[in-house]
Amino acid sequence: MPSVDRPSLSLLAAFGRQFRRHGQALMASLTDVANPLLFFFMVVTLFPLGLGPDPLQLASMAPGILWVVALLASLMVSARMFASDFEDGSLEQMALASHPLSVLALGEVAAHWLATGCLLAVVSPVFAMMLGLPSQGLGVLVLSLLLGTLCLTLIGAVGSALTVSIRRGGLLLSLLIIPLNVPVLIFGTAAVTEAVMGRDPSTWLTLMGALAAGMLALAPLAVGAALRISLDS
Amino acid sequence: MPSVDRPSLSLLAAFGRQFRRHGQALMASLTDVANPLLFFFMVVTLFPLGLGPDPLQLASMAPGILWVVALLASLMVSARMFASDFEDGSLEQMALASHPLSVLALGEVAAHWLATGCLLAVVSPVFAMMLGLPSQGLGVLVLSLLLGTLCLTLIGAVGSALTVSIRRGGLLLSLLIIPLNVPVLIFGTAAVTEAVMGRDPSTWLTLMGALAAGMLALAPLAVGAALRISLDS
Amino acid sequence: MLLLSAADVSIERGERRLLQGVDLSVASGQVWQVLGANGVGKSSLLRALAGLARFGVEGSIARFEPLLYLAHAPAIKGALSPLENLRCHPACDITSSPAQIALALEAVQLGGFEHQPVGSLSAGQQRRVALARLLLTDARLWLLDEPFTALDGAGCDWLEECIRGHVSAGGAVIFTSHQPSRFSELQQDLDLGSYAVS
Amino acid sequence: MLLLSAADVSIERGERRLLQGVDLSVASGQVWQVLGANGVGKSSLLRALAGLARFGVEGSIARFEPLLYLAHAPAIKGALSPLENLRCHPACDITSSPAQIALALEAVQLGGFEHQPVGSLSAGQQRRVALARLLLTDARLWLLDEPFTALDGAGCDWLEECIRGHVSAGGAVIFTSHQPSRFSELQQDLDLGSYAVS
Amino acid sequence: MRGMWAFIHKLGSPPWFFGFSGTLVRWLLPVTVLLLAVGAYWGLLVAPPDFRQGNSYRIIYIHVPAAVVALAGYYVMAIAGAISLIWRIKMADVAMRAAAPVGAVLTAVALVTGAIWGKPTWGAWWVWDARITSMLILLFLYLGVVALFEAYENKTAAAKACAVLTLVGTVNIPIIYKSVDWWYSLHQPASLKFTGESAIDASMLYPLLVMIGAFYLLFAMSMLLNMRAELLWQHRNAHWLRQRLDVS
Ligand code: HEM
Ligand SMILES: Nc1ncnc2c1ncn2[C@@H]1O[C@H](COP(=O)(O)OP(=O)(O)OP(=O)(O)O)[C@@H](O)[C@H]1O
Ligand SMILES: Nc1ncnc2c1ncn2[C@@H]1O[C@H](COP(=O)(O)OP(=O)(O)OP(=O)(O)O)[C@@H](O)[C@H]1O
Ligand SMILES: [Mg+2]
Ligand SMILES: [Mg+2]
Repeated sequence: MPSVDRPSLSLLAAFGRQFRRHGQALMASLTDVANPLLFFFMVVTLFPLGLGPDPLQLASMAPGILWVVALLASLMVSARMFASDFEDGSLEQMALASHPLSVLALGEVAAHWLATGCLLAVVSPVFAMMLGLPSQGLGVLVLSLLLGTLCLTLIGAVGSALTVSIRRGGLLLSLLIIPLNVPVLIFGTAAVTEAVMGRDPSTWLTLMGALAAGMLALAPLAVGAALRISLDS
Repeated sequence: MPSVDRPSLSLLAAFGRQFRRHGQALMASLTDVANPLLFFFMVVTLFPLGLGPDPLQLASMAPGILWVVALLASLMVSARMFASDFEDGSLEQMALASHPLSVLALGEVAAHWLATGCLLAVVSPVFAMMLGLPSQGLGVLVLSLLLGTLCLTLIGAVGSALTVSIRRGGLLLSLLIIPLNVPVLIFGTAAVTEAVMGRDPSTWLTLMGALAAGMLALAPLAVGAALRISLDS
Repeated sequence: MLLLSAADVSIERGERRLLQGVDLSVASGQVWQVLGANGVGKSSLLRALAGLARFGVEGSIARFEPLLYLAHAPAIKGALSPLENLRCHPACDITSSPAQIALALEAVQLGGFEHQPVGSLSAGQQRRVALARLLLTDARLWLLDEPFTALDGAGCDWLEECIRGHVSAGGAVIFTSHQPSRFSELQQDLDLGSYAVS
Repeated sequence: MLLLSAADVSIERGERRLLQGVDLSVASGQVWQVLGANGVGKSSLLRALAGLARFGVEGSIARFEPLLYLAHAPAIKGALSPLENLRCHPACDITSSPAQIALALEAVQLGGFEHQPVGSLSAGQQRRVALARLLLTDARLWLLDEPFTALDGAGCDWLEECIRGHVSAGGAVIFTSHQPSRFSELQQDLDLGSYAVS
Repeated sequence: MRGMWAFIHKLGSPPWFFGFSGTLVRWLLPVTVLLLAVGAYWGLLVAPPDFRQGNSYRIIYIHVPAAVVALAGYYVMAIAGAISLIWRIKMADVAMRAAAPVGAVLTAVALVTGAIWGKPTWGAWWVWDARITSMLILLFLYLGVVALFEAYENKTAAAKACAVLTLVGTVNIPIIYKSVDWWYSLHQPASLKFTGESAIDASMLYPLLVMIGAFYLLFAMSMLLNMRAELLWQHRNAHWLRQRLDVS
């Protein structure tokens, strides 16, 4: 049957609302924002403890350490990305909205990314300096983390959408998304390592940008489809 | 008013029930035992991908890597250790039981520890060998992880109990846990490193054992008190 | 005007067939109460009518969209205030201004609670936040799953008035409730007991 | 026998005083219905009577322990089956054998659902799992917060019978409900409207 | 062309497929057993020992076929997943579901035999070589599909969810493999070489080819048998199945 004509929300406004709703809910529980940062901080302090304080060795491993930790932090976050929406019935309502579910879900993903990945990228120079990463790598580190955490969050969203209805599926999510995250990790560390060695990291950054663009096009569709399946099981 | 006389559950049985309740919810099916294992497996894989495949370098980092993974697992678990109990009203019922809340909560903590920390410790030799950790470190690694993850889980339980009811501002409380986690990590990595170098790790292990014993005595009381406060806010 | 028509609908959940051969057509101006014992499949039917369930649902269902569906779970975030919750409702069907939303909250007796986190409201007050949406939507077909739950007497009367107003303005309502019928002259009953597969 | 006595209780939540000067004494054989509009403080009072709230509660409350308290939130884990849920109930007051628990589930019409995860049961069935505990506990004082919610007619009748049986065996029940009173001759009302601080 | 569409259409019908696969399995079974026997005898007993590794190299007759077929298996699964999502053919769900565990087992076999082989040749059970690592990732991808399917209670939803996952995986697989190669070549090459320098001798190669063929057939047969088991379960109440089982 046809839809009634009425002044309705534009697609962008609907996206914005979803973004705000989730951003507000995230900010309201500050722990959710603080935890990835704290985790990042703890792990970065732990590595010198575990590896011995040799500054040269630390500096050479800094890109890898920072990237692995960023990946793990994003994993922690995506574990419950759509969980509360599923439990409190918000997801059903999103599915009934006249806007595509994928766009609304993308609004939430964007809020999540801003609150974790983006935040992490912005503060990463502090951690990098703690590990003694040479300063010529800092800019590339931030840039690669910005692009990379976007990919990680989008992949995490797909995994989260697939597992949200599963009652006993906590760690299943990591099984689904870690293999898909491997290229991001490799491109990211490669870019920073190249920059630190004074070489041109633009190949890796381009690859990462392409990956992010592809994900941005593909992941929302997958998330939408996965959420509908989850609602229906 | 006095309590009525009736055949009631022994304290141990009450602990056991709580353990079972949570244990069952955690891993009612076989997949749920496999999931943490796969999770560890994959996270360990990430480090060589990030840090490069050089066997010597990896071997020297192995203790640090394994400890980071243990920390991550305990963090992921404790983030929501009592959350679902709080939301579904189980915590209120535990508080009304005639057994001490701290014992019942310890039952849950034990189930959590078995499913993550203990499991990780038991399978850690496989990961250590994949990372090329010299075999003289394996025994100490398992022992230190057993003791250390017990401490981490108990500390996480205190933090989780303190923050479970808090809608805003959990940051401060999470910050309180970090200083408590750092000694565990230092002792743990130190013990393994000493053992790998052929020196006697018993000082560190003793320290860790003392920490675990202290935690085991102290943490349940703190958890019980914290849960009561959380229920009452 | 026909707002919903379902023909020969059968519903299966978890390998078990619940309902078979349900026929229903709902025209504007009608109020339908879905009746049946606990677990007979009322909520499952409502979800299927709303278009949320596809696997396990057979038969043809046509509906006038957009519709409004209110489930057992209220789609309300405990950390947000009533105002924020309605402003950014996940169904994205509320285009009203904050002032209008505040008026709707006033109408459900939540004046003064606009800025308090919903999680700290009483059960009935939380339900009222979800119901305030009825005043702000322009959907013509409402599917309400136990809307009277947790409401006090005054709240139930308000909801009754609200539903009456909606159908007299050309809308239609399908709701489930275990309480005695309130809309005697308007109401039609769909008793699922007769469609249940034993 | 006196099972609960509360004198001059006042309750504050979130900086706001809700109730003042509530007096109540409950003897065995009595059924008390707590009445009042949404948000007046019924659930808060019940929590205080159960001993779960201390901050913000003034006055003296003495109670006969162990008691049974059933809140809005049913303390039921969705991932566990009804049998497992009752076997390892967090209040640790159920000492019955699995066979007895299965009988109790039978009594609340959940025969055949003993091993299905509770999360996949209907709203009323989930409520019944929580209520099955009434058959398994030996607490004498029951505090029930809206126990009739989500139950169908037969379920409400069963609960009524269950409560009647309990009080005639020397127990006492305090419950809240927005539905008309069911225990006319037995029942006493505590209308919180008269204790509310405006 | 029309003939092909008709065939695909028929493949999508459970009763027809059930009969067709039954005949196919009846033919495949003896051929597979024969090839396996021939390959095993040839490889393990007839082929000469390697001049450096002695007899330990003979594990390639399991290791290499398992690895090769495991890689191919993912594409079978991914194609089935894509068909299930795009054309909504139920049989594709069944095929995808059937391929995943077989692929996972083969990958595990390749990994375990590789590790067993690595101990005498490299002196280590495990090294972080690009190809080995990508095999490990493949195992995770397979296990992800299996675990996701098992985790859903509603099996229709499970199949759709797995289809989404494999599709996302398929888009990523070339990137994953390329990136692991780059990862390896970015750093200094490991001191251990993966493939022997000497080109493999014909007397060793032919039995290997036979074994690879046998493993392909084994994969196809396991998949068909899995699919038939799934169909039996799904249609356990269906009229056509009752009829067929009564007849035979
Ligand atoms: C756990 C460890 C191992 C894994 C995961 C593994 C994986 C693989 C894979 C995926 C292939 C197929 C490659 C293709 O088709 O392109 C393969 C082939 C092969 N592997 Fe392994 N392998 C492992 C250990 C070993 C060891 C220790 C050796 C011997 C020193 C070895 C020798 C071979 C040989 C000779 C081939 C034949 C194909 C070729 O030469 O490219 N592998 N392995
Ligand atoms: N944590 C809290 N912080 C602030 N206010 C609260 C909190 N919890 C409850 N309140 C307030 O206390 C009041 C009473 O809540 P309570 O749940 O006791 O009501 P009730 O009588 O049970 O209502 P209902 O019939 O809706 O269940 C409500 O107005 C609510 O806003
Ligand atoms: N995910 C599921 N898996 C298996 N069975 C399910 C699932 N969801 C619901 N059911 C079953 O479907 C039946 C109908 O559930 P439904 O929620 O539709 O009942 P209802 O009529 O709304 O009952 P109530 O009055 O209690 O709300 C129940 O018996 C329930 O056990
Ligand atoms: Mg229902
Ligand atoms: Mg209440």
